[in-house]
Amino acid sequence: MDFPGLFNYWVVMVLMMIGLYIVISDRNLVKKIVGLNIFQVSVFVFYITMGKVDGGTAPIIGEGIEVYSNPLPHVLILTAIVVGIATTALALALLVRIQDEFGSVDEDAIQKLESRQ
Amino acid sequence: MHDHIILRVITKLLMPFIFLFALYVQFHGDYGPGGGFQAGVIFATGLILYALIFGLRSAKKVTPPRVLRVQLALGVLLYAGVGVVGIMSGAEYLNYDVLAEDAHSGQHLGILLVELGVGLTVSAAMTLIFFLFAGQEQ
Amino acid sequence: MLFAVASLAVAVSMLFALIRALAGPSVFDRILAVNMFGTKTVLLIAIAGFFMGRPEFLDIALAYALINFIGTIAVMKFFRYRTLGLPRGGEDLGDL
Amino acid sequence: MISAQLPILQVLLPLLAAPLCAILRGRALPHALSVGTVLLSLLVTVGLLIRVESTGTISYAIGGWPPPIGIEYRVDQLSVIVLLIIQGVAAAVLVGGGASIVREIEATRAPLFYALFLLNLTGLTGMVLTGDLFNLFVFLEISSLSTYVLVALGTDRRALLAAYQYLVIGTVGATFYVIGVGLLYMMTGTLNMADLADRVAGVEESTTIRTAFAFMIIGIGVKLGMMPVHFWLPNAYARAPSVVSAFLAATSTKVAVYIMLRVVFEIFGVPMFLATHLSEIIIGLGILAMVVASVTAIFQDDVKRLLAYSSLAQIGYILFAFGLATEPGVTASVLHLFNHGLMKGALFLALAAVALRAGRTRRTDLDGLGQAMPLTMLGFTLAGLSLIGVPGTVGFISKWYLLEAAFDRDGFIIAAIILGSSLLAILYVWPLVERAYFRKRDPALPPVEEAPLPMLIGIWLLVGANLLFGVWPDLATGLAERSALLLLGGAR
Repeated sequence: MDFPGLFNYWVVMVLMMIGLYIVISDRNLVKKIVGLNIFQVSVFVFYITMGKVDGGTAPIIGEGIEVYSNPLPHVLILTAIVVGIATTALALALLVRIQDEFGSVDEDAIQKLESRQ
Repeated sequence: MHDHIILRVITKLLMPFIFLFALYVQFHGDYGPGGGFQAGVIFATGLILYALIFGLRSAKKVTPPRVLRVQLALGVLLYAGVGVVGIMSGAEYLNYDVLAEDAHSGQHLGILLVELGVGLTVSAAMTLIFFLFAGQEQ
Repeated sequence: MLFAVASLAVAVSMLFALIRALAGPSVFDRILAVNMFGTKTVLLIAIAGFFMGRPEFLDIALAYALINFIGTIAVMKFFRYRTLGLPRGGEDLGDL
Repeated sequence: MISAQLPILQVLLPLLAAPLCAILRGRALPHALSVGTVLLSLLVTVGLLIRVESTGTISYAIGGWPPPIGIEYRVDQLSVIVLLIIQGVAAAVLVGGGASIVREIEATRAPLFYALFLLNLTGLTGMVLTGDLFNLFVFLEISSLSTYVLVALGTDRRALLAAYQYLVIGTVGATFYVIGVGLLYMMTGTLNMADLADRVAGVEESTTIRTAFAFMIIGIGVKLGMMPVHFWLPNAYARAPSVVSAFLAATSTKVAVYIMLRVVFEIFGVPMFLATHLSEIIIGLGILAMVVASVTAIFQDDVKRLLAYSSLAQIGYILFAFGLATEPGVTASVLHLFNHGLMKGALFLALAAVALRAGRTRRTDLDGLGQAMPLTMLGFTLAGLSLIGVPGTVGFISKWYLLEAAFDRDGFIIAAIILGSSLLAILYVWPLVERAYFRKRDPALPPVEEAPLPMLIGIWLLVGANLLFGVWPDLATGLAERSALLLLGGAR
């Protein structure tokens, strides 16, 4: 079992950096939200893989099963997922309003609009 | 419009099963995978499917946003209210042991009610979010 | 062994679906490919549940199949009418 | 019986009132309900204060599950002092802000506004009370999400952009915090703060713990407006509805500082804080904020934005004293946290009155208001003097303790910078006062009259607190000193 090793952390880190990069660099406000979601998902993956116990199965009580994965990180991350959904919905609702008010969801275009006033 | 007859018929056939499945997930949550949040989402999915096929207006007739908003608040109140019962009977907040005669069935009842509150809130919130975004004029 | 073969078969077909989703060319090709990818995911969960002796996984597969179906309809409707609510302007009832 | 339930009631009252507000219609009912809730909560806080002063730290196990298995609510001196500022400002703002809310929030949105305000209060209170790191994250997100919406309710359309910016950066911050919590959980297997403090001590040297530390500090730093990641704050404060600005400026960053104090001193401990050179970094960032934000404030035209930059500078003071990690330092930090809440609450609420009567809050709008709104402007001036640090106000007490803390570490240069920054405060406060009293209002503009009575009550409650705690500082300083002792010595 040497191959996976710290493999999951590599996945998490790569996803996290991709997400963070999109949030920082992209000028399109909708794509920023996509980046934010990728960033959050990396943390979800981090928590979920953290709870894995070697040889353990899904933490649902069943007959003849001795070893379960740790369910606590899963529960915690369920909360974080709900929060993530709320954040995304709120961000999109804000974007709809921004599109109504400014006629654009591009950061540069909005800034141009603002500076002309 | 009758040009999407397949979708209409399939939807009508599928809807009861979706709601049934949502209720199954809701009340089976203490034995298998599931719970209030998942059930709420599945329940909302059924309503969203209805809105997609039969239109937003008829969906809003079935579940008016005003009712959904009240449902949302009631869900939160149910959740918090179950905890208050604990306080009333002299135990800690969210202590379910006091809900029934023995601690075990008290826990069972408590978690059932709390999950029901969560389910109500989540399904209302999801449907409202869909109504909000789908109602945008283009 | 049987589990490995079965999941490998599903994984390969998922790969094909993914290729089609990326290659396109039309939007409906992509939607169909993504839908197929979702169906295969359901299958994968079911296989995992069967071979690990956890029939509870079927619940998850069922929920995923449902979401996949409705998601596909929503995307199709959006690409066909450019809106999720009112396909023919304000006066129409907005159904399909 | 009721006194044992006080910690949970503190969170529960606004949480229960929020959905009720959302159901109600119109303006009057939700307003009455939320004012009642906030006053009741303030009463609960006073009850907690009395209990903590007499019996020491209170621990409350939710659901009857004893910690560290269950979620624990802990109330000690530090929580109480932060609770006092949150509940006090919330009460003053809601009692006083009625007219301002009527002007700035549409009637259809009013019930939702009150619901969100109460949710925000729930989140902030919960963050202060909880002794569980993940529960803290949940409350953090409750308060953050409601804050984003509250900011977006501003009358200016740019409020939407400010809210969006705050949402993105705030979510990144909160997610960083969660990563830190995850790493900590991985190393120790617990989320309870007191339990963590014991278990971290054994694995302090590991890279994972240090990474967790870094992630958590950055995440909380975003929330409290630490200098390089502060840029969301002026926009959010300047464009939010006036009442919301008053509440946020006085409370939300303070609660973030509170979390930072808890995380750094209670969980990780002073030795690690010093060993990672974070102490120097935070002192440096604090001094940077003091100088840069104060200078930026001088050049602002919008008074709301000016006060927002001033808040950043004040957070600089708090951070600097916090970074010293000595007992006088932490005392000064906690004390200034409390006092700054009082000053900024009063200033922003007075500004809400100005926005209500004069329509806008640019510098020129203050012209001649000393005659037109004498009571409001007197309150504004007194709170401004407090911000500068004139004797007899809470600002002076803060400055005194800050200087003491600086001298304690032989920081003569730092002490000089604190005094210099106070001079900068004069530079940005005095022109406003001068405009209000020595200039005539542009006759072309419509005349203004004094703010309505409830608003004056709200403003003067906060100004009165400024003066009261300035003349009789024992309560605040006593609480601050004991919380410093608790943080630096008690947990280990």
